[in-house]
Amino acid sequence: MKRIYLDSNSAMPTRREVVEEMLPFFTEHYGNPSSIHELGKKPRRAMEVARERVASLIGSDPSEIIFTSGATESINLALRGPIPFRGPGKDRIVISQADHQSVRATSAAIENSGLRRSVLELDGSGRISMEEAERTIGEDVYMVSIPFASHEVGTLQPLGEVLELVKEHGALFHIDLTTSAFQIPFDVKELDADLVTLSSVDLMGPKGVGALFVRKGTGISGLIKGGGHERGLRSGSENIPGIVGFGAAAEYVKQNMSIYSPRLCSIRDHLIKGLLGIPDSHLNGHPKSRLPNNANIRFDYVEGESMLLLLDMNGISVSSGSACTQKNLEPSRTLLSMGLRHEEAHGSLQFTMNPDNTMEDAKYVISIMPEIVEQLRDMSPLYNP
Amino acid sequence: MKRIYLDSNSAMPTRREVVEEMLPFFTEHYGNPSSIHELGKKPRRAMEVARERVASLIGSDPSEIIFTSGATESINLALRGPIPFRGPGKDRIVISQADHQSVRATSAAIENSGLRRSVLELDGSGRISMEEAERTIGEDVYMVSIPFASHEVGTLQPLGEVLELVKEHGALFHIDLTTSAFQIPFDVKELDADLVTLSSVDLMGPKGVGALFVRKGTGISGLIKGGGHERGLRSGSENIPGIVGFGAAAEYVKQNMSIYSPRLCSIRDHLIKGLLGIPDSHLNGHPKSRLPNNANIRFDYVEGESMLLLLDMNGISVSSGSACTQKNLEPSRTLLSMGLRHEEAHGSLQFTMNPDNTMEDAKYVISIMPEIVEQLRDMSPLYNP
Amino acid sequence: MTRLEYTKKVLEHFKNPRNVGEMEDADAIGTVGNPVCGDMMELSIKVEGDKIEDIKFRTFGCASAIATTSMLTELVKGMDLKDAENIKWADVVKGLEGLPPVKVHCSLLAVEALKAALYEYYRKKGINRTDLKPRDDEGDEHHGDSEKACGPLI
Amino acid sequence: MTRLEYTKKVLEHFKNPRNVGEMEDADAIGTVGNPVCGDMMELSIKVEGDKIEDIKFRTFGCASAIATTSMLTELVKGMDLKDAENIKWADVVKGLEGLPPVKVHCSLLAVEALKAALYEYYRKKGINRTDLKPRDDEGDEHHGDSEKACGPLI
Ligand SMILES: Cc1ncc(COP(=O)(O)O)c(C=O)c1O
Ligand SMILES: Cc1ncc(COP(=O)(O)O)c(C=O)c1O
Repeated sequence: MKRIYLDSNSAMPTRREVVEEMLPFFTEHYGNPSSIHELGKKPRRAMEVARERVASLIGSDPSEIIFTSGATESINLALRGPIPFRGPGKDRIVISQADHQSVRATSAAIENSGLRRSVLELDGSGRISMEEAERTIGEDVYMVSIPFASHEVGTLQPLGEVLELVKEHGALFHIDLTTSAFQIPFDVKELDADLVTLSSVDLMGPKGVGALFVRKGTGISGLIKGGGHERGLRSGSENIPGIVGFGAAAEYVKQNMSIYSPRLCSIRDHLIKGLLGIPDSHLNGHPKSRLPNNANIRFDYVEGESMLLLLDMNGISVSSGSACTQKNLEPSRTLLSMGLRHEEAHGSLQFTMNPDNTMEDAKYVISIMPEIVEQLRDMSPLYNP
Repeated sequence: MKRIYLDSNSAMPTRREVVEEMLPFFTEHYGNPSSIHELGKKPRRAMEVARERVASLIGSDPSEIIFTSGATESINLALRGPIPFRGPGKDRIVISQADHQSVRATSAAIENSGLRRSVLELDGSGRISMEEAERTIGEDVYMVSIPFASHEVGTLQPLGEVLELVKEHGALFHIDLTTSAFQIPFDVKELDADLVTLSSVDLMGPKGVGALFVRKGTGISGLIKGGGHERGLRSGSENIPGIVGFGAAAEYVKQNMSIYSPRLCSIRDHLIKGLLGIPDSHLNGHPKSRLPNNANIRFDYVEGESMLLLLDMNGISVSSGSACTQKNLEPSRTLLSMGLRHEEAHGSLQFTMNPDNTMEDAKYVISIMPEIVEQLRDMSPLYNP
Repeated sequence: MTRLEYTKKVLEHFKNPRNVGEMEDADAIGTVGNPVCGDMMELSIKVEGDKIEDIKFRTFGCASAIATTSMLTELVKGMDLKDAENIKWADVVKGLEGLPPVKVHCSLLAVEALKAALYEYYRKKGINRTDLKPRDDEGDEHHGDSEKACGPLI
Repeated sequence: MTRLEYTKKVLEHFKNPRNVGEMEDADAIGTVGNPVCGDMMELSIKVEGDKIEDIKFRTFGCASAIATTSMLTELVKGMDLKDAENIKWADVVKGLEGLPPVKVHCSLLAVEALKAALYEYYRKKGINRTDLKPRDDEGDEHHGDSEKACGPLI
């Protein structure tokens, strides 16, 4: 059975040419980049090339890129690192219900440690409301964290407007670019956020590597202490093969995004249109202002995990916003914040693509989905047509 | 020119068969292990196999192994994670001058945050003194951290004796096993430490992966917050290829340590004997009770980096305990604690091996070293023979 | 980490559930759960003498909710009412050759549905079997707002 | 990260240092630095008329310490005393086509050594050139015990 992978939010394959670039750094150029003998040189230079490539993807200076072990660590560093440097009276962090759990959990820990936290709700399309943002962001805020887009429903956020507010109140701005970086261009010169989280796996690079952009002059202290690597902000011997792969992936994305992103938009729109042909189905998130790779659909009267498993039995991998999947039993906070009822959240599926996906994939899903929904509705006590 | 690598403390090559095991997890089994569809299965199972292999190396239960991004992160987690769970009045951490900088820097941060810290000094052979340990470890100590051996001078530490003291005073015991794990067997059932740090690259696995053994029942909270991976102690999507490689390396070490370690001892002893043939040269660390892969020699009247570079020009990679190398200008605290004068510390070289090294390597170094030392002594104002 | 995975038996029941549907001439219907919590079950029974002659179910919920209800109907179809009363969630789990820990509540819910149907059956006959009366609060356990409820599985 | 790396010129001077050694008939010897700090330099000069006729050095220290002293001797050999006085650390660094930032202090030390030798030369002639007198405290800068002194390079 051909497998159709539509769960790129959960993980993406590493591109073969990226793996090729990594390989010599396992067995041949295995030295420590801090070594001053011959074997330090290749890894040191390769790391610098990778840093330049990652920086180039977001228009930053290489010295503003701090390598980490992934998006979650970058987010922990971004949100907590500036705390010791925050101004007097600045003891609140503002996040949004569009944020990933790593932002939520980190800010919850910050709250537990004695600071305060506000969480911006979302409108029906999955966007934060500028009205609420204006009410919420005040002089006591040291940081505002907003994702470029909701990774779940794909809705883009009004970053430019938020940025103005943030600057007006002398706060720092962190943008989680994890999900959008491979598909929508971003430049820190155009949108002068202070901190930006990037993840390698979400650029089709290897897992276990990420980066935090830290704008020059931003006061921040490291979380992981030790040998003082990464300008003292992230100690620990560098994961050179991973960093090299990250750089190669960033380069690939930069060169090819303009080719594959429009294609992903077409597939997405076809998929959405096809699935909305099923009665009592609805699009979650904004119809236009959304990530090219994301279609999030809810089907009334049925539950996500059941659909997910039947799709899986038909060779299709997706994620669900359901209570019954993943590691916890909570329905998605993003969906609830958008005003969905619990049972609607439970009946939502995320279809997320990468450049390997094709129009045929969408067509196959559209051909399979109606019978799956019907089969489950037939046994649902909620469904009485 | 053939290259002889004697800087395994700085980095080790990843074994080819380890890389082979990792490869399918980049491009083929790239799913997220939390995914309930088909593509989650292979990574999930592979991660469990890796966990069992790493656990097996130190005789622990797989559920006691927490995967991290490396030794430095494991150490940060080990030293700071238990703080919220420490008993009343327990506000001091005890470390030693044999510890790696990551232990020193983490405990310094702990001290800065309001707790206290004691640092055990070393005797002339590089061992902590039990007398000082007895004086230092009291009821107010929540944790004692000692490495299995000094990574610099190779001297083994009296872990069993320290453990008794630690238990007597109701503290936790953390052992940094980073440097010793590939060369000396260790079993958490025989030595019941509470926390043990392991590193993949130091087992000839990939960089960017580590583990912390956390004995069942140990109160500890995670540092990196997010999706609640690794029993809530280490959030972030798992680095599956890295973890698979770590497991494969642990398995290799377990199977082969008894073959290569005695061989490393012979090479080490030959190297030490040969180099001590140079006038005014001395062994740093204990002559017998030392890591099989470590020879640390000091040469009077000359400075480490100069020797290191001349060795490098002759195809030999080593590290120095010198002020002038690496990222900082400080001489090694381990060497100073052992009573060496600054200029002696500056003139010390670390020769550290891995199983790829041969007796020929030692012989070549022994043949080259005398002229290098002579050349530098000839231009040293300290040397007036 | 097989704790995340379903047994073959669960998947088989999920894919080909037994006794699905509504029953026109049911003697009693038990409904438990709440779509808000992600699962809801409806069990219809037909009793002949002291035996559960026929049983049908409809379930909104995840694969294990569907499989446990299906398994339960298979277990109790043809059974004496007395014996059916004594069915335990563990019997359902055993019939399915195991359930991931996080899904065990589904088997509890299926047993609750059966009890609700039996309660209704007796109630209609004028017998008040309070011991079979469904609790009002089920489902709540996995529906808090605390960080804990959102925590990892193990 | 070329900041960690030496230029070809540095390595060449390190490998084949010019004017190494002691001088039997030196007119003056300047010694600066301290082995405790990892580098120490000794410069011997021979003066003829107003010119540095000959110069020799001995250095204990890292590659850049050796290379900067070697470079300095090459620069000032045959030079007028006046011009030699005005040699700057930047001239030495330029001669070497650059030094990693963390090693720049070596070039300062080499210039200090020259001044010390010149100071000594004038002193012997009865001229007190306090402006050339070596500072007592050099070397101290990279020898603290603070965490900061132990921090990363950049
Ligand atoms: C928007 C967003 N931020 C952060 C993360 C955390 O990434 P990781 O688990 O790779 O650390 C994710 C993960 O999918 C994400 O989607
Ligand atoms: C004994 C010891 N502990 C910890 C570390 C830190 O390891 P890493 O830099 O891989 O995080 C090292 C590094 O070499 C070490 O030798």
